[in-house]
Amino acid sequence: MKKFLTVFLVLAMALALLAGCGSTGDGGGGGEDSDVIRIGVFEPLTGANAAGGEIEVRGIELAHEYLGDLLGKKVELVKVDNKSDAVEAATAASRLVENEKVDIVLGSWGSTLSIAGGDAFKNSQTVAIAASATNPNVTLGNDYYYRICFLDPFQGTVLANYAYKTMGATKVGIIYETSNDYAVGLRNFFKNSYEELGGEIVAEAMYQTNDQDFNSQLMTVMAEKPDVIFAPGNYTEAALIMKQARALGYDDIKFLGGDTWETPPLIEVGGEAVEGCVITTFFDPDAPLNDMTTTFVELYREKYNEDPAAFTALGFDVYLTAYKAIEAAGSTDSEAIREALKTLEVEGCTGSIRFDENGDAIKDTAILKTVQDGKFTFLDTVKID
Amino acid sequence: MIKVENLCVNYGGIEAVKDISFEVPEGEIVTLIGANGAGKSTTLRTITGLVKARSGSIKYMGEEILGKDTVSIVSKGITLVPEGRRIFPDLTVLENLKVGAYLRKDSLEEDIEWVYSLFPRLQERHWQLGGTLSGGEQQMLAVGRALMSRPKIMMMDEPSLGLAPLVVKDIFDIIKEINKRGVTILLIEQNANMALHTADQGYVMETGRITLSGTGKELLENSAVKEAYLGK
Amino acid sequence: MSKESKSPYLPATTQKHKGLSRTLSIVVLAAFAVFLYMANSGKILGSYELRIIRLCGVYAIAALSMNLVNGFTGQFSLGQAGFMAIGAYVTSLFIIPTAQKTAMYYVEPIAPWVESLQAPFIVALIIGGLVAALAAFLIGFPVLRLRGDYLAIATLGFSEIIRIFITNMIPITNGSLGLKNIPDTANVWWTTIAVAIVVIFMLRLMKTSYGRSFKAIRDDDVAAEAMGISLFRHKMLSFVIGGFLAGISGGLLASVVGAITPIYFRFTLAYEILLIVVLGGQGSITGSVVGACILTVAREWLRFMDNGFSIGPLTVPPIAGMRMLVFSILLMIIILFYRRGLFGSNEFSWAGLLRVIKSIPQGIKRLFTRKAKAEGGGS
Amino acid sequence: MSVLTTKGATMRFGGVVAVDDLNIEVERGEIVALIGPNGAGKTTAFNMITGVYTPTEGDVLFNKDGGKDMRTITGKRPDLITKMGIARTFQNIRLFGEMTVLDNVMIAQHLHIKSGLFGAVIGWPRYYKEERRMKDGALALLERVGLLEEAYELSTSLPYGKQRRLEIARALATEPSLLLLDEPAAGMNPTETLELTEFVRQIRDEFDLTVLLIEHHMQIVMDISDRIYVLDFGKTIARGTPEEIQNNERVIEAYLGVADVD
Amino acid sequence: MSAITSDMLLQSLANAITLGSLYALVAIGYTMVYGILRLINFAHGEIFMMSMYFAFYFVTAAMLPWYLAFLFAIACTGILGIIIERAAYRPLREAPRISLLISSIGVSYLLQNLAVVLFSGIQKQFPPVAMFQDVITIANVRIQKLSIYVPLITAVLVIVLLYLVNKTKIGMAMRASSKDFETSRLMGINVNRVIAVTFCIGSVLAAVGAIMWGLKYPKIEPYVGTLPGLKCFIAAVIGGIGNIKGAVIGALLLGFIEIFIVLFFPALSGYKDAFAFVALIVILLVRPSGLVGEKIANKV
Repeated sequence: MKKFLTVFLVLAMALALLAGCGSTGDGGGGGEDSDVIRIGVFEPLTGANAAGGEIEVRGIELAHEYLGDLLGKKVELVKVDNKSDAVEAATAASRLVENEKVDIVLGSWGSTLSIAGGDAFKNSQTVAIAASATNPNVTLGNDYYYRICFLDPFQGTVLANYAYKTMGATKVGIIYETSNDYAVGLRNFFKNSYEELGGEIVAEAMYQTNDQDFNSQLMTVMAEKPDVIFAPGNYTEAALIMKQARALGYDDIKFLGGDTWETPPLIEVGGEAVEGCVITTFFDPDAPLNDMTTTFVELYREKYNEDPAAFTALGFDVYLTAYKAIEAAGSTDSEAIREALKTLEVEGCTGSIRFDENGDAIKDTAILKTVQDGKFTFLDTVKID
Repeated sequence: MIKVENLCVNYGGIEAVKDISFEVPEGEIVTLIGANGAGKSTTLRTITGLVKARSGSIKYMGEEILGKDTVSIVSKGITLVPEGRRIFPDLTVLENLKVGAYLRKDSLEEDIEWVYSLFPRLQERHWQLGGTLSGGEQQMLAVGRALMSRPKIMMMDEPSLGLAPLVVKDIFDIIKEINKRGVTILLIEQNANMALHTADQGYVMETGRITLSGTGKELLENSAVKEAYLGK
Repeated sequence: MSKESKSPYLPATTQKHKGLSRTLSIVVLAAFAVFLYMANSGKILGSYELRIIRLCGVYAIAALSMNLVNGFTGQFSLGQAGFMAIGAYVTSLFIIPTAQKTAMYYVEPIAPWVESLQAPFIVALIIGGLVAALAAFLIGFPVLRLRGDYLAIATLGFSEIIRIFITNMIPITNGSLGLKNIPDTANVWWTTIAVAIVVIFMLRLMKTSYGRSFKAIRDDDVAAEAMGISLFRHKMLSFVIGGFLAGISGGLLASVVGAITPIYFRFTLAYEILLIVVLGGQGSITGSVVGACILTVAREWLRFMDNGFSIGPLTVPPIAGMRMLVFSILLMIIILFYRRGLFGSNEFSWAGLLRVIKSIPQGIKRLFTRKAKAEGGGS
Repeated sequence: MSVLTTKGATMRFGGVVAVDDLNIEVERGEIVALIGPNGAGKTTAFNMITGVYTPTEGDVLFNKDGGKDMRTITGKRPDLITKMGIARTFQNIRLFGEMTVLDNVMIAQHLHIKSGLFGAVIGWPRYYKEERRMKDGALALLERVGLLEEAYELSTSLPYGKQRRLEIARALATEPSLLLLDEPAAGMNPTETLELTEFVRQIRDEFDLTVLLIEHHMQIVMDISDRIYVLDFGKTIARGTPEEIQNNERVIEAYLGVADVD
Repeated sequence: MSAITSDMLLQSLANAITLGSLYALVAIGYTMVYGILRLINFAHGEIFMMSMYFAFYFVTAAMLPWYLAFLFAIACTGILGIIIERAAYRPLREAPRISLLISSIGVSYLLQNLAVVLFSGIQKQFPPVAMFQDVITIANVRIQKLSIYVPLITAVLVIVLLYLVNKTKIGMAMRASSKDFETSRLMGINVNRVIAVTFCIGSVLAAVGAIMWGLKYPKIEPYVGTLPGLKCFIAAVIGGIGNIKGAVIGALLLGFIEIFIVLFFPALSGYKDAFAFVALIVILLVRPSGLVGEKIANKV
């Protein structure tokens, strides 16, 4: 049995080796003069962030199908899984630029993963554009990393303004995810802006990624009688927090959250409990900002028979931005693309996109949404000067 | 009843049993005596399928049982009272007896009565956990447990181990009693004296080999045996 | 391999082959060094391949650290991830330039004493290892009294506690935001030399009286104690050295990856290292190194599976995660059928390699004859 | 000139009294046997002496050179007791299975080592000297017990009798003054047994040892021992010279089995 | 911070009992497997995860009513348990225990990766069942009906299990096998079958726990079992691994620790999981056999 297995394994490995060589051989011909343009997709397809990665990839794929050839060449997507793991991300990034010889990289969901890949892009001088990585550290000190989403400080300010000015809340309680860099950052920016405006953070409670029970956090925060609870973090935990709040009888408390909440599962999991929560976002299928929004929503509905998530829209836009940049540059040369990105203005489905000298998207408008009747509904547009 | 031929067993990296042959005729008491580590236990364990043999043959009523698994060997009517008694400490006395009859589906009443009549102490303590019994009581329980399967042949591994002399005597009396009821007995013992007095047939094992054989009486008289195992 | 070349009791053949083996080893190692030298200067390999080689080194050291405790001393510890985390964080904090540190800690300001930490890489690496060793020392006091799976879960628990503390001590560790811009000092040379030093250290250690004592504790702790070996002291030595090596591998990892967060150091990391040790063979130093290389390379190499592939007529569509599935199936096969791993508790030797190569054709032949027999006999 | 004395040493496990009020005294240079039926508490007594168990009551006293000045070793760690000069073998041979015969012996010399771990790894001259001495000592010991030719073989590949001898050699390597042998003849054939008796006597003289042994093999016991203690159910039921023991009624009854049943 | 009101205490008490009961269901599975094989089944959390997916697909894809779907899911999980035992643990029966432990880690790794391939990494919502989701109010304490059902179901299952283990023939065989494989075989007990049954029961309990868990915390993803798995394992050890009652006590205790630490010391809520591990290590050191576990005799 064991001998048999050994030989079988050796043979299987040999076959697989052949298969492996075959498949890399197909893709090995990238580079300047080839007749395909290779766009790397650097996303977590497995691991803890797989859901986010997949949601973004859907948008990227949709845009890829929609936009077709570029500079008269075929465009090929090269997806590499970074496994939601910093070490794998660094290797995957390296692989994209070194072996797959992609011309430009899109992604990744999760700022940590983007940061881990950043060095590889910088060192190989390959332009990378993140769709949703909102952590300032992603583009900080990296000339080759761009992003099309707004930053956490901006989002924090928007939310603080909305809470203080529009909702008239003077007391806010915060429940945030300590093991999530995004949530920790957003809570910080929110807190700063809100206290600057004159509001008071009356209570704070923390939880860890994958926690399931938030009753104690809710009770300690609610004991201070806040007007609003701000709960930055993943949508899954957020849905559970709101659900458990309602179950505890806190029927009137309003919840505020960031862009990560805007996914269908928030409503699926949270059900009635999430009604009335307010979030910042950059996209609303029902409030088209431009033609591109309409096109995107139609395409998505046709393919998936549901409404797209905001991150899918960002995925769409990140591909669009890359496409337009290469088009404007007229080549896949990194420096040319970077030159083009300086002046490029892309009309994406999440609004117009321009870049500042850090490589961050210049956005002054955020959309506020609420959940009404089991749907994300447009609430307001907020502009910050 | 059991016929062992040219049995060789490797156990724990050592050649524990080297080409032994012996026979257990139906209805008799046969004993294997020898020092610690002579390979007696390994032989019994091989018969019950707990240890795999390297070569040889073990026939039970003409049927080859070498290589069969323990459960099917036990189901044929072979039972082993293991060395150190190995009763189940967390089971009550009654449960220990019932486990002995695990393969049987019929009523156990009669057999439990019989065991109780052989060992009245067990009846007194039927609700106690096996682990709380004294050594002698545990040995009784182990024998009783083995009887519950209505064995045709009962093998016993050092039944006198660690028991007070009086208890040992009791145990051997009961072994004879059981034998009279038609159960063939294969006994291994360090207590050569006791074993040879009880047995119809005896074999002496030394470092994995059978060096002597004969009736119990013959062996008792044998000067080599006397010197080696009786200390005189 | 034996230390005693003059002994008259060694089989003659061993002595004859010994010179040849040694020459062969030197030649191969020299060739490897030349290869690395050229590779490091960017002549042969790209940074992707280099990164994989560096990771191999990092994991090899981590695996050796676990092997020392688990394979050689027989103490089943799953705390490696925690020690690696300590090593990674300490090393990083010493080598990230001050200005970049200040910028990174935007949630809560960095503790001033952390901000001022600066040291050359090698010093930082050693400090990282020492701090991890200190942690191992402190943890060792309570847990080394436990044995078997109880020890495993206690160490796993401590490793998680370390991680939770790193997540929450924001002024020192920057919490879940992690650290980035960790200088890329640990190039191929660094990692390979580190592996070489650790391998030589381990090989030497295992030949000393201390190494023998570790193995004695593994084989039979009661007998070892009866022979005058202090169990606690030696378990502790092994555990602390293991902690030190894990810390070093963590520090190297931080430098190779350039960015670390607490999440990476979950207890599942210890599982992966354990699988390397099992693959290479518990109690085999060269086995751990080879195991680390195979696993790291295989994980990358299997990437093609994620994009769909075809073997002959069989076409598998692209499914994310396929590669990890195949990978874990292969691991299960090794765990179940090759329990002693590639090397068992032996070390690599040319003679062994030769034997394996020689046996392959025979194995294939036997495979077919067996098949034929099976078809004919049906049993 | 007592080397080892136990004073009322008692060991209970839960409700069971494994050894009850053990009082033995071993004089320097003696060979003393501890006999009794299986389960009589002999090995437990060994375990109390060597520190594996801490006696529930009573004391164990030891003096390396023999004399009035006895120090208590009750409850000390086994390795410390070994360092003080008590070595043992085990009933169910406990060799270090994955190591060579030579390494097995060298491990037992580890307690004498003075170099630290790093000195050893780096190879300080002092460690080299120590290693050399350990090795020479181990080889000499192996030669003495007749295992030199197997020095580089795996310890568990030896036949039973040789494994027993290796265990004794290993115990001797700790340089004890008191050697405890737990059933050294178990599993040996008559010739080997005979050799063993002679061997134990020789090493006693050669290494200036005191020997305490557990043995079932009456021939050896009667042959070798200066004095004998008989245990039964944890209690010491007799003590004396071999002749005295052989003629002791209680011993015959308890240990040798009920001699005449019918 | 303001005072903690009695309402909050009562509410937390209710929450703690629910959480503890959930932990208990899963912890018993650990304990049973440990009791018989002396194996910490690291794959238990992944069995938990798989059963959530089974339930999900039986409701969404097979369109079964929830009670049937849950029943089938529980049955499938039981079968999965048997398959895992057969494939990954039985071949190692004679091997050192550490090999089994490694194998269970391998199985856990394999199941996670399998789930990613089969079900993708995208989170799914566990199908809600209205009758469990309603909320009732007793003396200012608001309790989801599920929170009443969970302790009840746990209690019933524990009683059934205790009966099974202590009063039935197979239970007797389990207790016998857990002490001594060899002698059990001599009694004619098919130890392999008994172990398979034990695995099956352990997995079924994990499935019941997973379904209750899903109803309360309706998120499914391939890594959903890791944390409950670890927590429940800790619970089993705290109570005394190998002991069913101990697992329940340990689980309730852990539930209380987790809920009340966050309630009383909100600033420490980030360290919540550390407390669970600290409890584990303290128990291991002070009472290695757990709160109610039996003493494990020393060697030699």
